[in-house]
Amino acid sequence: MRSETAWLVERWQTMTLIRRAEERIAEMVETGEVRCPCHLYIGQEAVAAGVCAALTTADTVWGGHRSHGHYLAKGGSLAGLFGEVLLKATGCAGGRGGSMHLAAPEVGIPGTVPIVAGTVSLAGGAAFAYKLRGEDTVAVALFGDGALEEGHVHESMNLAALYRLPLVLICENNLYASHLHWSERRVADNLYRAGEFHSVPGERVDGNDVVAVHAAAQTAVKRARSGDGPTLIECRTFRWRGHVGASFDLDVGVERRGELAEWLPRDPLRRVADELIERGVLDLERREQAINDRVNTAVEQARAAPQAEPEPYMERQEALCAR
Amino acid sequence: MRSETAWLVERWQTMTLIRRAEERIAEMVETGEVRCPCHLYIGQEAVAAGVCAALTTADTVWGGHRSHGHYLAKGGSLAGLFGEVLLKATGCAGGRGGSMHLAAPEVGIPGTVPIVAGTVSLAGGAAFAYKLRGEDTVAVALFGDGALEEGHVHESMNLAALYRLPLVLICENNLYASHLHWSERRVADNLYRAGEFHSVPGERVDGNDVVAVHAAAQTAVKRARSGDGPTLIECRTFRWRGHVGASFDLDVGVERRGELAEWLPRDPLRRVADELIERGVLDLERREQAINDRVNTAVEQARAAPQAEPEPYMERQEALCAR
Amino acid sequence: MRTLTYAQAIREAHAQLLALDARVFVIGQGLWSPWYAGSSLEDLDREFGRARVVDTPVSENAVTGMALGAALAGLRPIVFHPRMDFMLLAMDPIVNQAANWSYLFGAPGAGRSGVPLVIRAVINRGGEQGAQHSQALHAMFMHLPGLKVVMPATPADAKGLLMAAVADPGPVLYIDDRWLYAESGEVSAEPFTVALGEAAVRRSGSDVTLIGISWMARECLRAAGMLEREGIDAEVIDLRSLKPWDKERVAASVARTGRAVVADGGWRTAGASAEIAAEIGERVFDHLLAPVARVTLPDTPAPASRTEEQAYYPGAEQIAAAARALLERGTAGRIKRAAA
Amino acid sequence: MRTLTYAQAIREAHAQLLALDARVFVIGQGLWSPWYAGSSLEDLDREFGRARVVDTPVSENAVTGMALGAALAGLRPIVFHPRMDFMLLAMDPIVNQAANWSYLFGAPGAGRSGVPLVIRAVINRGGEQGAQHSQALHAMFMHLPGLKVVMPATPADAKGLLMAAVADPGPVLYIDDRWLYAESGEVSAEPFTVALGEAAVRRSGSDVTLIGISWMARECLRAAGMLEREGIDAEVIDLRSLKPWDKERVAASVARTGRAVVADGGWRTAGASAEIAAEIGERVFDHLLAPVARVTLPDTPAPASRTEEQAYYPGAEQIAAAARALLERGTAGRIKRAAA
Ligand SMILES: Cc1ncc(C[n+]2csc(CCOP(=O)(O)OP(=O)(O)O)c2C)c(N)n1
Ligand SMILES: Cc1ncc(C[n+]2csc(CCOP(=O)(O)OP(=O)(O)O)c2C)c(N)n1
Ligand SMILES: [Mg+2]
Ligand SMILES: [Mg+2]
Repeated sequence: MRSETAWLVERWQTMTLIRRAEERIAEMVETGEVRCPCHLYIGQEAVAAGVCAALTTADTVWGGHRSHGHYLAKGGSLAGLFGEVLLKATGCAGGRGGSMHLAAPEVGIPGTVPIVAGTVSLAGGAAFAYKLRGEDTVAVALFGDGALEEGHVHESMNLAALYRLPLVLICENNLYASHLHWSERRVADNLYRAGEFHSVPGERVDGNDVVAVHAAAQTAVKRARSGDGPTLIECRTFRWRGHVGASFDLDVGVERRGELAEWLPRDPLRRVADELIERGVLDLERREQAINDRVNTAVEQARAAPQAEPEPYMERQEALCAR
Repeated sequence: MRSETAWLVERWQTMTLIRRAEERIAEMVETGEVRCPCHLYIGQEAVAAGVCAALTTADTVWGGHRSHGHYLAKGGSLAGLFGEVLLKATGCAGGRGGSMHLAAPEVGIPGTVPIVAGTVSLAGGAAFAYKLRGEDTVAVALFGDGALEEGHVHESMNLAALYRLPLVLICENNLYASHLHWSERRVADNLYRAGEFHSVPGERVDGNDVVAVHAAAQTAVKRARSGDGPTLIECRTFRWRGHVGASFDLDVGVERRGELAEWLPRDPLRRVADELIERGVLDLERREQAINDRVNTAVEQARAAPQAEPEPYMERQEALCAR
Repeated sequence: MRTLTYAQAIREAHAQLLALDARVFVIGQGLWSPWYAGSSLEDLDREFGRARVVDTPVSENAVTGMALGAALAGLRPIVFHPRMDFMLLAMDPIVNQAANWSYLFGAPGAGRSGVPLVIRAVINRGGEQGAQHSQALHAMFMHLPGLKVVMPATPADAKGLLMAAVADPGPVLYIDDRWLYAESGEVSAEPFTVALGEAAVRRSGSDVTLIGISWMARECLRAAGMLEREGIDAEVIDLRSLKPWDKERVAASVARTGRAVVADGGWRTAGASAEIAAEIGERVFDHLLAPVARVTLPDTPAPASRTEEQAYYPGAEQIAAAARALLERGTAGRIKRAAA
Repeated sequence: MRTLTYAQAIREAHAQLLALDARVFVIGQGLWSPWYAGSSLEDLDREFGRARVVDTPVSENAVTGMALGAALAGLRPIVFHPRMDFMLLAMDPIVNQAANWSYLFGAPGAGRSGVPLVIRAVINRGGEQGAQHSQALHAMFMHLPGLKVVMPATPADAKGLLMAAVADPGPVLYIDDRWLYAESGEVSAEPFTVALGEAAVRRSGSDVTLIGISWMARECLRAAGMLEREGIDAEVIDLRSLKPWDKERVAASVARTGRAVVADGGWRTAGASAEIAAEIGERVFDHLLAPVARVTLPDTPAPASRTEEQAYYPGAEQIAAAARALLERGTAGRIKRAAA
């Protein structure tokens, strides 16, 4: 499928934004400026960019511990992201969560949380709400290959199929759940078939190909919007950094150098850039500079902001629990 | 498949024992003599009888709330069953559980409990133990169609396949989970495929045909014993009584008369009896009388036994929690 | 005013909520059958349709998570667990998600909408059902910040607290007790709310304060009747809300009477009764004439046999005995201590 | 004697158990990587093989259920949850099954074998991890009959209590705290057990008893040091076991000192501290010179920012302040009350 060049430039921009922002976070993790645990998305940008391009602002995405990319692709504010990883009062969760707890309800991110698979059923519930109200909004759950090991995801798939919910399930299969390769966790490499038993159709796509991801997502979103129920999409991809933190090619206790060497040339971002250059787009460098500037500004804004402070939070929270 | 007549007589005996014992329990429920909630197995006897015939005494079966049949087919004592439903100190669980909590470890019933699907992972763990010790023992989990809606059953199937555990999964699909028909709970009528995603092969059999159930169970048990891992068998059947209690053809809030009328002629017990009569077995009546006598004796024994009393249990239990 | 049973009052609250607010829906197990919910949800599906009164597969975890997601998307779900025991399968969405969400993302006033989720759980014990079908686990939830917990003991509160729970920014855990379903009492036909966190003084008295939770509030009243005949004047407080709980009202009463018995249908160790006793000890230490007594389940799983159940579940007799023991104690210890 | 860190002591207990008893195996998440368990399980898989040291998929519920089933089949499993938060997904096998099973079918002596399951859960908080990765939920488990709960605070107890837990008919929940992993102390190289249910007096004193749980026991000792410099002589009790807990030892101490501070790293309401305070109030009422003070987390989910964490987690300063306040109170209230 051939995409409009202008459309592709936008995807390239989104992916570049994620890449640059996360590289910056990685640096800040390494210097110790960022202290909260960060699970970097680098290498998987095509998934978030492709999926979110198929959505409206009202549609919601529900992520997990590795959601910087989801947040930015859906339109979360850059300053809010940096504010949050620095635990500033200006963070997108008010500095109450850090990297693993991002939210931007105004653009359809009710909250991402680090309990594996924790938001899958929540996405289903949002889809239930859209359907009950007769809206044509869609909820999208994004989760890793490890998440399919949590039984309640299977419950959610059954419920979503039974109630024909406008839900799209995106499994970002980066082959690992922390230090364990998929083959240490299951027998068959068949995640796109996870919903079959529950009548949730599944598809597998190259998660490093933003055009392919987008096409599959669009079909699924259309299905959801027209009342035909949920779809599961397995996006094959690879994370470049460690499970958590900034380290590049090693996971704690796992040597993945060889595998990484195979995946680096499949860089989803490089792929789009090459295609754009081939199509004669000449201003990528200028655009990249603009993105870098945005990142720099956001970092400076976040640095200048006040730390989230105990008093308001304790009072507010105790007030919630008190009379 | 044609079975040895002597073998078939034994199955008939087991099924008759279950039927008569439960009819007796039903009466005692109706008179108020039995007060604990009883989930009767009548109509499903071929499953327990067929499955347990494929097992040794050392093999374990793990049931749920509807396990009178499992308990008797595996060899649990009749007096222990009546004692338990009457909450006598002589009950198979010491009168601490009632109908929904049966145990006879000496014949391979570590415990049946009424949390739906609660023992499936436990059976997997027992299988894990057998494998680790290098024994050729097999664990069998018996559960209803509703149990497959609990996500952790899917977790268990993945684990069992991954570790190639000697586990046999028997889904007794009686089409209902309490008042809800399967079609109110899922899209497709395909329970035997529940393990496919996890590489657990599945098969569907007529659960009212003891010979078919036994054949499928035997294949699965063989597979398990030889280290080839778990198998799922869906046994199609129907319970004749209400979800709980003795009422014959009505469930609370559900009219199932029509369906029952279709299932009554498929009586699993009648089917074996007809086959045996056709084969010239002449002493079924005498054998039935003997079974009735056994039931009567067990009931009288249970009636004569002392009620489970507070003192020993409270002391024992508080001792467990105290120093 | 009309008289309703506790179960009827719960049903009426549901019906009025469903009628008045299109955002309200009910989801969980046993909604289309009287088996699970008694008459407390009877025929709601016929009245409001099965799209808003949803009986589900046996999937406690995902169903609860779905209710939470629907709440975050602007609905006002009541997710129903016909037994508290089953709800243990839904601890992740309740504890990790709902309770923390209110702090992480939900704080109303911070431009966010709160977590307007009501979780309804039924304590359904006795009747020889045994250990897995008898658990009263409210103390585990009382411990959790971010979650409110109510336990009505009367028909009026059963209605008013449910309506208040749905109106609250939430999340709220609403716990009712099957043993109370047939109790009857006056209930206004109008929609109304009972403030979360407020205890009710059911009887004034001057000698001892009996503090009861849910079914045990009723038993406290019965105990007060027994004690009255012996010339002991007991004050009875029905706690109604467990989180937040009405420390002020309880403390004020015990400061006056100098003696307290806490009666709870849960286990003793680290139970709701421990919290209340500890807080009384801290707040009204100088006025206490005797230690705070706790009447609870023993620290054992529930038995099944009827005789064992009779020994297991305490009631008015045990409460009255505890109160008597406090009074018999006099103030001797007090004086000894003061002299030290 | 040798010195080991807390994490090394846990590892040594595992290694000796695996070496000495073929029935022991370890299963759970993160066993083949130091990320999840620190050094507390390091290289056990290399030493004892991956058949007995099993790193699992992300399936807390079924993995815990499997461990229980294996225990019932005669093995001695230790099922590992690298964070207590994740263990909430396994509440059904822990609460409904394991805890009740010991009563229903497992009573040793009734011809049955007990439920020799050890569940190990790690409290892993702080470090800006936020609300879902910081929960210390031990009070919820302390409430449950049929389950024992231990929380070692020293390297020696970390080893001895794990070995005792595995030897026990069970089930036992063993809770360790990542904050303690680097603490070091003397640990016998021989296999040994520390009796479940026994508290340890870490320091004798006469003015006030500081009762600490896990990390907070260490903070109590630090607080005692601060108080000593002010002329206050504090006794420090490390509770070690939460269920059963050592009521006798605690009561005897408080009867002597007349004052108690309970320090717990969990939330306040209906927490472990409530149980201990309530029981002290009941057992040593006549000897109490001041109300029992509780030093706990505030009733809010965990924050993430470092500054908020500093305000959120109490330590020695708060314990010392609470003790001081009790002493400053004198015995005035006491006398007033006696006069009443
Ligand atoms: C319920 C739960 N169990 C375990 C964990 C610990 N954990 C954090 S991330 C992770 C791996 C998740 O793998 P996957 O779903 O594939 O996502 P990825 O990290 O690869 O993006 C695990 C096990 C958790 N956060 N939540
Ligand atoms: C975890 C849990 N949820 C709900 C229930 C209530 N319940 C008891 S039996 C039952 C239906 C089970 O249906 P199925 O598994 O098909 O077994 P059947 O009763 O048909 O034999 C339900 C939902 C329960 N016991 N445990
Ligand atoms: Mg992954
Ligand atoms: Mg069924």
